[in-house]
Amino acid sequence: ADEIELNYRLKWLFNTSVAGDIYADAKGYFKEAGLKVTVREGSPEKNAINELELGYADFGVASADQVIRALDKGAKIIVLAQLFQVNPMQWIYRADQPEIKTLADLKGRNIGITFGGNDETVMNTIFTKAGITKKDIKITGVRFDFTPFFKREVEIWPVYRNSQGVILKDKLEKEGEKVYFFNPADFGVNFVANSIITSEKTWKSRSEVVKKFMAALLKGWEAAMDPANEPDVLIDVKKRDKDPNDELRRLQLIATRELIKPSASAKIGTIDVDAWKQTETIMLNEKQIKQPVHVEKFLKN
Amino acid sequence: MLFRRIYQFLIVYSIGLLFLLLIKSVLSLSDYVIPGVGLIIETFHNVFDTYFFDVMNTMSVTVLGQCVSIAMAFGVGIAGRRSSWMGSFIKVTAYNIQAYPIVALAPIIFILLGDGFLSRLLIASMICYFPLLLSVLGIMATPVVDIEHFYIITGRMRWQLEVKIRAFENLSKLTTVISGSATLAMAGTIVAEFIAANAGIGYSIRIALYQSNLAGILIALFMIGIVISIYQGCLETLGEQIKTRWSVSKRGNI
Amino acid sequence: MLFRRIYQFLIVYSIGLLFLLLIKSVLSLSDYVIPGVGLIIETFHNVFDTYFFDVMNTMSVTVLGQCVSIAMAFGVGIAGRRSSWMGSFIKVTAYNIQAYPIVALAPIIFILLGDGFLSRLLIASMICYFPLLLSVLGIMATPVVDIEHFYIITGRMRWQLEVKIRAFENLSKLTTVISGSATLAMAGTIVAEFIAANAGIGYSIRIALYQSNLAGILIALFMIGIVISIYQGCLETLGEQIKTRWSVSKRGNI
Amino acid sequence: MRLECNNLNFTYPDSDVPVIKSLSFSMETPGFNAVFGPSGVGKTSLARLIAKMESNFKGNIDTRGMDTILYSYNLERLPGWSSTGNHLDRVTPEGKQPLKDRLIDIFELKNILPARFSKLSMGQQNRINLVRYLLQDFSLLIMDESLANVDEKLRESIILSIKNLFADKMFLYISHNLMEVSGFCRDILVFGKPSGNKGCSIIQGRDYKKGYQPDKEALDRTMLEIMNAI
Amino acid sequence: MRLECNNLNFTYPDSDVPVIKSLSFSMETPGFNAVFGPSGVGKTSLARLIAKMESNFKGNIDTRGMDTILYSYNLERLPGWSSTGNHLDRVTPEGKQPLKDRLIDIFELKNILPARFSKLSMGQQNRINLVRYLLQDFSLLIMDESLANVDEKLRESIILSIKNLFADKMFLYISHNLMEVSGFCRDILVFGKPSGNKGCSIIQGRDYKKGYQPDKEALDRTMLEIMNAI
Ligand SMILES: Nc1ncnc2c1ncn2[C@@H]1O[C@H](COP(=O)(O)OP(=O)(O)OP(=O)(O)O)[C@@H](O)[C@H]1O
Ligand SMILES: Nc1ncnc2c1ncn2[C@@H]1O[C@H](COP(=O)(O)OP(=O)(O)OP(=O)(O)O)[C@@H](O)[C@H]1O
Ligand SMILES: [Mg+2]
Ligand SMILES: [Mg+2]
Repeated sequence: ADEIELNYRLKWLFNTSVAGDIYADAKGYFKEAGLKVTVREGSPEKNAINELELGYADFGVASADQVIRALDKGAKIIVLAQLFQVNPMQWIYRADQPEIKTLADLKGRNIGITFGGNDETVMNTIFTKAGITKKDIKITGVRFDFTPFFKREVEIWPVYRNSQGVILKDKLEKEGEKVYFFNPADFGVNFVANSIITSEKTWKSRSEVVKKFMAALLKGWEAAMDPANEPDVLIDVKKRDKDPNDELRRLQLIATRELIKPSASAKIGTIDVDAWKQTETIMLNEKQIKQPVHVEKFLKN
Repeated sequence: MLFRRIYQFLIVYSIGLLFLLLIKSVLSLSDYVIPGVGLIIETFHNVFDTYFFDVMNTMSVTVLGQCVSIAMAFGVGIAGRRSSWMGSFIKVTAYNIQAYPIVALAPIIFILLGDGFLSRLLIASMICYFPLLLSVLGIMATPVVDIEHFYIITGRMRWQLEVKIRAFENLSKLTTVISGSATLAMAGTIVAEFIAANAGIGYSIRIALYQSNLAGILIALFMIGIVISIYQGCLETLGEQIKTRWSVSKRGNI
Repeated sequence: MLFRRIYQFLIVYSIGLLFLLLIKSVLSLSDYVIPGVGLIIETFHNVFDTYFFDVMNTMSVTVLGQCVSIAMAFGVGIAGRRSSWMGSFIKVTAYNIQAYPIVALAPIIFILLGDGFLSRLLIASMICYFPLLLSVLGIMATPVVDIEHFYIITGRMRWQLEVKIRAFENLSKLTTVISGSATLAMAGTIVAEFIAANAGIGYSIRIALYQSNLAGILIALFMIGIVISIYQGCLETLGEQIKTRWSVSKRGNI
Repeated sequence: MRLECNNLNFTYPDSDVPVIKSLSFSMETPGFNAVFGPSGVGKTSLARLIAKMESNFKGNIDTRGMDTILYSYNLERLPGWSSTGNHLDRVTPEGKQPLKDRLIDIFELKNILPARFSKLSMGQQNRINLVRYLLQDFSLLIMDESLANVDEKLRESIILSIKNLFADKMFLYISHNLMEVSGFCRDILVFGKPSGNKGCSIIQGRDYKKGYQPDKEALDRTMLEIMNAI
Repeated sequence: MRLECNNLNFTYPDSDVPVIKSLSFSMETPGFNAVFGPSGVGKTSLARLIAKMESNFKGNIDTRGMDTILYSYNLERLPGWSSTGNHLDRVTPEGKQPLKDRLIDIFELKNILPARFSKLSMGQQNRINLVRYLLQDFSLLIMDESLANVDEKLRESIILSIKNLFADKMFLYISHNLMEVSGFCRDILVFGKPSGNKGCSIIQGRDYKKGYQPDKEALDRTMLEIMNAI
């Protein structure tokens, strides 16, 4: 039979945090659904929303802030599923530093922030919430290498919990240092991360394809997050991911599982509408969008 | 000369912008992919002040970076002009460092120098100096026999004189390359800012990029273009003056 | 020549590495800031295969990218050599585009061309072509009066001939610049891969950076250095051959 | 048809000393004529004016009826990418092959045609350069020291052959060889020393043709006349 | 002290025709000597061999006792960044200022000292170039057509002054002017045509000094002798 050809643009490089996407492809779930899906890596310069509009991609992964910003600028996109139930964007710090038990514990610390990134948005929200002003803390601009954190110039450093977080934790543990993670969600700031999106046009005119794709993809994710499949998943990820370190990959998979499927009963892909609304509010407050976009209208689980 | 440069830049920029807008309207893309005129103008009002100071900031590093890279290019070019072992060793070093993309070297630079002004300057000059080096090497390695003969046979040749003779004979090539490399110094500074993220237009571009704010990027490009045109226009005028002052030998013109 | 290049590279690399290790031991930095010898060797074993194929992959784009950029540089250089309005317009365009850091242009390139091979090639050539352009412009804009006079006064001058005369008279400068620009083509390709993220050593570097794997980066730099030394050695040998074949006029040598 | 200058004045743009001051003369064409005078007096400058290679002069130069004016000088070079023979072939107009062969013979260039220009001796370079000019269509050819580095015997036979082969053309021969100029040229424009105030004058040379009988006395007289004019 | 060549053979590296074939000659030093011969015969090549600018020759060149051999030629240029006068000053050794002024006088260069080299006429360029060589310390100075573009009268007075001022030095004068070479030079190395098999010979020139009385007959005889040797 003729397979339907589809392009699927990820948000970032192949690694363990896209295990489900890789697994769905590797195990032939797409093929079973009569789809021929090309899964592509992403980067800051290449974003899925652009590609949906330009027709380079049919489905993609984008973070909630990207989605809301695009809606603000008139893009016609639909959110089909929310992959991360817990935002992997967290902050790492050494255990020999005072633990952050309340937001007030942030005061007086040197905190890393990626200017323009959504960690800045999140951290600003936290500051507002805790009544922390710029005078109370020291902020350092973060770039892609971790030297300032390694050299203890910056104490609290933003990382993706399930990828870099695992790597850094491992590196520091090898030197006998323990680490903690600061997760904004623990303090009531829920900022949604990666979601599956498609264009409104596709959603309306090819609803069958959308259904098939989502079913296959979520099936892949469910299977990939099943601890029973762990060895198998790791093998398939390794084929795409270039890192030779198998143990790290295993740890990353475990960390990913906790973010995607925080409890055994949680259904993968569930859209947390309240979190989305909060995300929109945060962005509105941060003046990242000009007027409300009512994101809940575009969430179609 | 200067005005010509500026309005020519405006033409180039307009053509580019019109082209993008054309694509937007043909493919009916949203403001998110390619911003419309309204959004661009709005963004312009919003960010002009910030970007203006950013570009000026960048510019100051650019000028300094270019000076450093001219010095570096001449240093390496002069040291590496001979086909001796040492000359070729210096060239190999210079070439290999250049083959390393700055993104790969940046972590090492940051480890060594921290992420302040110095790193930014170093990265800017490293990006800018290599093209200069290539030209300087080419020029410095080519003897000007008709002029050098006298000094060689009378034992008066010193390396300073050799360099001076070759530089002077190729003055117009050198001024072309030096004033042209201003753009590279600018690009280098922006890349450095992009990586080191604390100030300058490169930093603003990075933020705009993270927020998929193409309108912001287009405006940054506009400001960069204007400033670089002015800077380069000035350099060219300066180059012309140096040439007339030094009264370039129009050889063969009898 | 070729062997010299390689072992000279090995010396350069070793010095750099020793320097880093020295810093490590002086400041007693831990393995995660600067990796120790053990970690480097271990990483080398782990990634050698992958990186080797990555570098080869990058190399193929580099060669192509360099060809494209040579063509572009000569195209623009020849078109922009006159001091006419059009000539200066072409120069302004070429210069301004160059002033834009590739990171700012990349989103636009991806919008226009998608993220396939073509974007990677375009970015690589854009980074590589400008230094070439500067040299070509300098050379193409300088008349060789003693040779050109005959063709001009007899009305035989065509632009092809003019270009040929000026290129030939500056053959050694051109070969220096062209073989030197190989490193830029390499750096350009790596940056393109870094941004376009799908294959090649640039892609591996990006991953290594993301994983804070400095040992991996050091090994990538090593592989890049070796390969570029070989490539450039070959280009230089080729350049020498072309020069002897074309029998460079040793002017002034009577 | 004639070459005529009226009250010509010329100063180089970046200089304030006039090189040519109210120069007026006229020469019949065709003919093998000369410009003669001490070094630095303005011969080359005048030649370049006539060949329209400089502008910004005052006065007037009348070259009516002469379509093509070529200026050749002794520092010219041929491109290096192929042999001089090849270059010669490429610039030989249709139908002038026999002339080319004739000239190669006269200029004794046969042996050096396979060589690159940079490998030639100075006299060889001068000769090959002049030959390619002679192969072009021209009404007036200015030879500015074009044979300076060629030995006298060969130079004589070259000049005589040129006069013979191109009897209907005009030449302006610039040389420092008094005897040669006096003997072989017809109208000789002599520049006086700038320090003196002799000005310029046209003196009749002996205009020897092929197979001439040297008339020593007449030649000496002409030479003396020229020396007095300087 | 003498300049002596024994069975000299030289072929350019990328050529297979020998330029100099078993050349043997010797010249007394000091003196104003010459090398003469048709264009392309190998004069410049020999000069470069003597000046040690080419190697790979066979045979032997004996320049014992001559510390400094300078080779000058007529295509040389001075750097363009300052006036010729300035350049001259810079290369004038300590204590030779009076000589410099003398030479400027003899070479009639006073007026052009403020000018850049590229703005000079060819003869002016040749003269300023030769002056700077004469200011150096040398035992042997080779002048390869160094006065080619200078007018005869000035050339004569220059040559006579040089012979007068540098009586204890050796010169090798390469020129295509038969009369000049015959009149002013002492030992003349004449190259025969490569096609003929005359080989090389040394012929005695008239070696005129300042205030000489031209002896027409003797000069003609020398000239004939040279022409026969070619
Ligand atoms: N670099 C070179 N390579 C090969 N052959 C050369 C080179 N230079 C000169 N020749 C050849 O050697 C021969 C002698 O040249 P040379 O310059 O010595 O002649 P010359 O006697 O000085 O002639 P002229 O009076 O024309 O200057 C010529 O036939 C010339 O073609
Ligand atoms: N480009 C120039 N700019 C200024 N002055 C110049 C330039 N070219 C030549 N001159 C001056 O003009 C005068 C005449 O020069 P020109 O070359 O015409 O002399 P000439 O008669 O050809 O001399 P020669 O016989 O030495 O070649 C000289 O004094 C020279 O210094
Ligand atoms: Mg002249
Ligand atoms: Mg010669």
